[in-house]
Amino acid sequence: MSRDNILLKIDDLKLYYHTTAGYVRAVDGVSLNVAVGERLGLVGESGCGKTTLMKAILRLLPANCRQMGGEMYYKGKAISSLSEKEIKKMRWQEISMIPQSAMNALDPVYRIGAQIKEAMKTHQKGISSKEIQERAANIFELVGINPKRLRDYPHQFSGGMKQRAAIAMALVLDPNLIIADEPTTALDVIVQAQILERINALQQRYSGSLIMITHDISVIAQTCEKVAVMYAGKIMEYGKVRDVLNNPLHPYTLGLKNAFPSLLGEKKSLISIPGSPPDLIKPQPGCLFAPRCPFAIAVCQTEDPPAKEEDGRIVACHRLAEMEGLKVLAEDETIWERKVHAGD
Amino acid sequence: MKFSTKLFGFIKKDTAGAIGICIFIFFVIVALFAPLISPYDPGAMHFDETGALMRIHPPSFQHLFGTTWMGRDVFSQVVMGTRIALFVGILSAVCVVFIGTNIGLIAGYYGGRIDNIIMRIVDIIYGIPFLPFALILVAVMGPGISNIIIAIILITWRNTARVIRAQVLTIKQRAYVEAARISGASNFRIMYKHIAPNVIPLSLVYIALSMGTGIMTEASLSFLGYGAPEVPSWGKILFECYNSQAMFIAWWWMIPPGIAITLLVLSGFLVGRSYEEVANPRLRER
Amino acid sequence: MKSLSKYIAKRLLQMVITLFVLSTLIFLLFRLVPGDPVSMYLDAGMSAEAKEMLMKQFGLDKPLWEQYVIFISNLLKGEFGISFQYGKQALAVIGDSFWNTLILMAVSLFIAFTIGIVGGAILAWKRGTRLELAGIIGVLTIRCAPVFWLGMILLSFFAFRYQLLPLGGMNTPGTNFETVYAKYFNLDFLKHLILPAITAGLSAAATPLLVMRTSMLEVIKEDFIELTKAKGLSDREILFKHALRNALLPVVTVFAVQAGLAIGGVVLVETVFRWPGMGRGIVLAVAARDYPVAQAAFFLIGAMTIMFNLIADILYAFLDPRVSLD
Amino acid sequence: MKTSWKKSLGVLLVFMLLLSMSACGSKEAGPLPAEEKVPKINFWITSQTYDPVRYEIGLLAAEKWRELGFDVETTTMEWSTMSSQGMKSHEHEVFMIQWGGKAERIDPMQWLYTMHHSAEAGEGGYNIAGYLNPAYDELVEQFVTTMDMDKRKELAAQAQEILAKDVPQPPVVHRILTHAYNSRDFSNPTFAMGEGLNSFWNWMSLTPNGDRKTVKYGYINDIKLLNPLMTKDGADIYILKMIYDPLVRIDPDGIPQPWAAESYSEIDSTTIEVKLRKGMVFHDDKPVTAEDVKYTFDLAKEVKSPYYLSKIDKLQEVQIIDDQTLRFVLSEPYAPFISNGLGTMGILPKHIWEPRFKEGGADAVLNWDNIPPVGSGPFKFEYWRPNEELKLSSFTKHFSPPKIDGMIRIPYAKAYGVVQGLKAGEIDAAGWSLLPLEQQELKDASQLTIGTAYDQGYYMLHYNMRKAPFDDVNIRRALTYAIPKLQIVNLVFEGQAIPAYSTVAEVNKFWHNPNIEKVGDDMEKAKEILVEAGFRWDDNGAIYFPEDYQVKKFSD
Repeated sequence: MSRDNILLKIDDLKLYYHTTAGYVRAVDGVSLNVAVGERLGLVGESGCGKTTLMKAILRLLPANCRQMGGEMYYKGKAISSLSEKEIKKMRWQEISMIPQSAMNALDPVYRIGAQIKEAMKTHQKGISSKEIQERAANIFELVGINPKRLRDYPHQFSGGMKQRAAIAMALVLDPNLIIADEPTTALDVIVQAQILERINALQQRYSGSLIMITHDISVIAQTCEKVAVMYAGKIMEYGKVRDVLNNPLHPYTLGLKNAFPSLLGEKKSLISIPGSPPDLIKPQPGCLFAPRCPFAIAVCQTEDPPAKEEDGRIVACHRLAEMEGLKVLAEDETIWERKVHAGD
Repeated sequence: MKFSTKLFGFIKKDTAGAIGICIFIFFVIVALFAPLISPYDPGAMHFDETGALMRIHPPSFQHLFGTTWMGRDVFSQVVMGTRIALFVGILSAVCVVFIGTNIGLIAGYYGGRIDNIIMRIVDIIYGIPFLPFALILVAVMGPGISNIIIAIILITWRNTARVIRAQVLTIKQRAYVEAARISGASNFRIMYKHIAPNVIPLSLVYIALSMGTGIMTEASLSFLGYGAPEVPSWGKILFECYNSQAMFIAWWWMIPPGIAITLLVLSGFLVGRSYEEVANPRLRER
Repeated sequence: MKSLSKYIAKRLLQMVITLFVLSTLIFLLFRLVPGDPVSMYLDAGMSAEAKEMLMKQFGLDKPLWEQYVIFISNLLKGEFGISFQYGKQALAVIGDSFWNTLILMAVSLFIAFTIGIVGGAILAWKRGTRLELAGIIGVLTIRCAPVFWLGMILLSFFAFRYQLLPLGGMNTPGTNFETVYAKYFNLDFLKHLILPAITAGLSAAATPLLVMRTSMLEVIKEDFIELTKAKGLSDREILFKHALRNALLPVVTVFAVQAGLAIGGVVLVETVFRWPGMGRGIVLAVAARDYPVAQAAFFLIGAMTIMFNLIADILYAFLDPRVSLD
Repeated sequence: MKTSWKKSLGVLLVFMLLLSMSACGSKEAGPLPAEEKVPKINFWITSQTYDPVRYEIGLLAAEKWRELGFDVETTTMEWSTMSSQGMKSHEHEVFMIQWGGKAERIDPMQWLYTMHHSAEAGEGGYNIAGYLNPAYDELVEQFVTTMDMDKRKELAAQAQEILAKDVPQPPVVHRILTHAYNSRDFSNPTFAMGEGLNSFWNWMSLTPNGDRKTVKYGYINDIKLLNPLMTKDGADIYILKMIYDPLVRIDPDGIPQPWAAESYSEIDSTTIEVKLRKGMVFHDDKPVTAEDVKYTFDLAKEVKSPYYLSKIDKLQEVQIIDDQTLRFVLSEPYAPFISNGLGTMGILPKHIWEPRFKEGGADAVLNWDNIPPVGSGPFKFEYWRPNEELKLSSFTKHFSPPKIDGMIRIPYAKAYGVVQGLKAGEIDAAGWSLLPLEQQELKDASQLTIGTAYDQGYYMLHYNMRKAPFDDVNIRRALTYAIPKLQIVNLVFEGQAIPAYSTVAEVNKFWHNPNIEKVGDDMEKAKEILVEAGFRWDDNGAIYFPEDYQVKKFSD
């Protein structure tokens, strides 16, 4: 991977929320690269820090969230060093987003067309209103909505249509990077499939990069090339989608994979990971997944596992070497529960 | 223990509520000991050494808030006025909320035609301009505390009834109400045994809020000249002050009763609002 | 738009029913109580025969139901009967005072909602600061202070002590106006309007302000505000174009309630500032037992309340596309 | 936590109890037989808000009566209720009315006959006390029918003497009217008895000093109705007197003077001949004729005009002798007709009123706002914006045109408005009596001069002789002696009043009888009267009827 090919570089980023109870370490030492045209999936349970990470890219974090270390570089430029004016210019023009829930992401009192056009008017001054109208209509056709419905208000759209409208809005300025934050979570399964299909289809035309944030590993499988698995503010595993899903090298990925119906054809019963994510205010020493990990050994409780890179794959686990054997054990669902009892 | 925690627990959480309660208790104490606190009979005229009536004398040690045009002690009047304000405020609030809660319970519980009729009536009452109506009512029935309270009750039960009805509609859906119905409990029993306890906290909120309305209405009517004739109310003190040239000169006659009204109404508002957050968490931040 | 006109028709019908009930109520109130209008004028030196004559003149000698039938048939013609005091149609007696009240109401509501909306937005924006605390304390105090007391203070301060503004009334006496326009559109009228409008406006501003503040706090947490920010809009655009517009919706609902309360406030404000409006008119008519005028004034005030409710509803529908009016 | 909840409930209960207890007074019975106790006196007073003066007087008097041992309850009442239950139905025990001192009451017909003759004692009548004294009836009947002035004066003096002794309804105080005017720009005002600057004569005498010739005149209330046949309001009548000319006007001393009449004379005891002044015109330039005069009186009788009915009910017919001469024929001799009938009835233009009457009958005439009012008086109606202002201008074709160009009457709604208007020079005069505090406020306004006029009207207590114990003259006399009239003058009026003793005011010099018993301000005398009559007191000082009590209704 050559250096100039990298669009977004995240380097040991630390984002802590300041609360009365102390710092919440939402993102704690994350490093990631997104190459031009690359589609990266970011997967993890809710509350693992993935949304915080993505918001940080657009500098949309609330005032009580502080960057405690590390940096993000967009096209080689540190995002935190950008002026207010520069960041405003960068938003949507360079990096746009498809919001988590389009239900609430569209302003209910303005027509959808107006909200799409608003983005164009803000960034492309001097553009004629006729052209704006044409482009909005084109983009609506692209996402499969009749352009006449640009005149509708959000409440007149169904959930799936709103999501498609949100996608259209993200695409309208042809940005270099789109961040899709759980674009399908709020939708029912059939509509989910339609939306994912639509996103896939669009990828044929759209040349920019995509970061797909989700807790649903199957969504990643359908849409992305690379995947990063995040847990408690840290990256657990990173690699090509096919590699990571077919051959997970981290116990957490194993568990996560068990938690979703397989889209790759293997019929299996679902196993979810018992327990809940750790307290991020006072994290315990060692691996943060250790309390829920059925394979945790003594070293896991004391030492933070280092991230090891091999063939473009990154894994942070003390027992990486034994993984082939552990994978077999993980097939047995009882092993996950036993751990919880033991942990009590 | 549990009930009182529920009732007063909010004080610990909310400074505004605590301030409100303190102001209220202060006025209750003043009202209880009014005859001891007020140095003179509020109706007595005061004369100086030469035997001349002490008309609009500024505040002094003898007369903390000065005197009125008829040489009466403003401080004593304000202190004695506390009783009327609290009496009107509390009594009207309790009546209003009692009536409003029951009507709301009936409307919400029975639903259908009864609910429809009651809510139509509520709509109509919302169309009645409150103060002009109270003014006419008190003017024709004759000024007096009881008539003022009746006027307040006749109009303001609508607010409580509407809110309680909405609350009852949601409580009615709960499983245990359904269970009680299936087990053959009477309507009356379901309403008062199973539903009412759940709306009582909200009713208490409205008692606190209605107290302010009551006090303000009494003061307004008194200011328009329809106050209860024989009792020294704060509104009446202001009426007398306004109607004499003294308004511009005797600030000591004008300011204290106004502050008293403001504080007491404020205390009701603060207590109501902060208790509302405890009683009805859904309304929080609203 | 069809549904809108249907909705207005429906609301107007509701309004007619409400007003009918209202007027019946008032009719009964005036007649079922001791004291009659004639005895109010006894000192003028009338004979017993003359008094009976007056009772007949006012239609008070007839049985109650007959009086009611006359009252209702008059009402359908838009009449409230002949004023006992003024010897002409009650509506003609009210005449200008209706417009005087309407202007005062409208201006004070405008002041209230301007202060409420702008102030509420600012307080929400400045959340957690000293300014917010001071603002809330100030607003609550004004909300809980009696409006007539506020008026008295402003009157003695600005009009008496510093003589910046007139001491009440609506026009400086001794000016004859050629047209209605000349009466209301001049500097002198404006000067007289300032204090009463500010008094009523300040006192009515608290509720919309508090509602605006909470509504604003809620709206700025919404996803679409974040998306707007992500779209690269400036803070000003976000605040005024998106947040304010959405936060306004609950405030409009408050408008309906507030208009009803403000009418009560206007009765008091008109009394304090000697504003020749309907509020003061109703106080005088009630004191003189002039039933027709009191009835007409009450009726008009009621109609005004309901009209403001209707305006608020329509405004709401206009501001919020999600609401359909049927 | 639980205790605090209970405690606060307890506190609340105690608080309620205390409040309710404070509402009831304590009662104790003495050793004397309870049925002989003088019944409780229920004193109706107006609310402080309606009339602080009557409220304060009531409290002061009640205090003194309690000192005498009477059980007095003061009940505050709405004026409309009080007037309908007291003035109309006579259900009161004792209450107070303020009687206005209008010019037409200078002839004491109202005070002596209407308010004390038995014919007026029924429901709605003005003998509110129910004073039924046959000897007195006879006296005042003579007073009314006698035309000879000296004889009438003598009868009036006798009547005053009887009333002062019997005190069925004692007058308490006369106000002193204190009116201010702008003496820099205007001069020669008239402060008339009972009316002050509101008097018609003031508008005639007021003279501009410089170029500003229109007087701006402040008042509290607005006028209401300018229909002379229908209005009931004193303020309206002041204005109507300026717009309409009566045949006779009562001069500031109370003496009737020919006005629209060139002269009048008594043909016999029931016929009065009037010569109409020549060359008079109405404001619309139509001449004033004998037809107009006759039509005015006929119309007032025909439509039963409430204000005039009692003044002209003795009028049988009006005869037109020639263009300038009319005869008024009375059904019986009636002395006050000249001042009350001819003196108050303004001449109406027949050409305006007749078509209206023919078309719509009495209703059309009475239910009419009569805007603009067209009369022949020295002032002409210009415009009226209700609650804002009324303008009259002088009528230059009048036989006695005013010296000013006109007047603008401004209702200020509140006394402070009038006072500030005077101070700021917004108005030149005010018909509102200024309180001492208000006078002080005006002391820096150098353009103003304050003048006074005595009111011949008064605040009057009305006992109800239909009810015990007011049927007893000793009780009435004792109660009246106890009234602290001087104290009332000082405290309530700040000296701007004088005690009243006779039903005909001292200021009404022609009719007043100075040699009457002056009842008031004497507690000793009050006690003495009761003791002499045999009244008894128990240990608590409560008063009881004498043994073998016989009611004594009148003084000997």
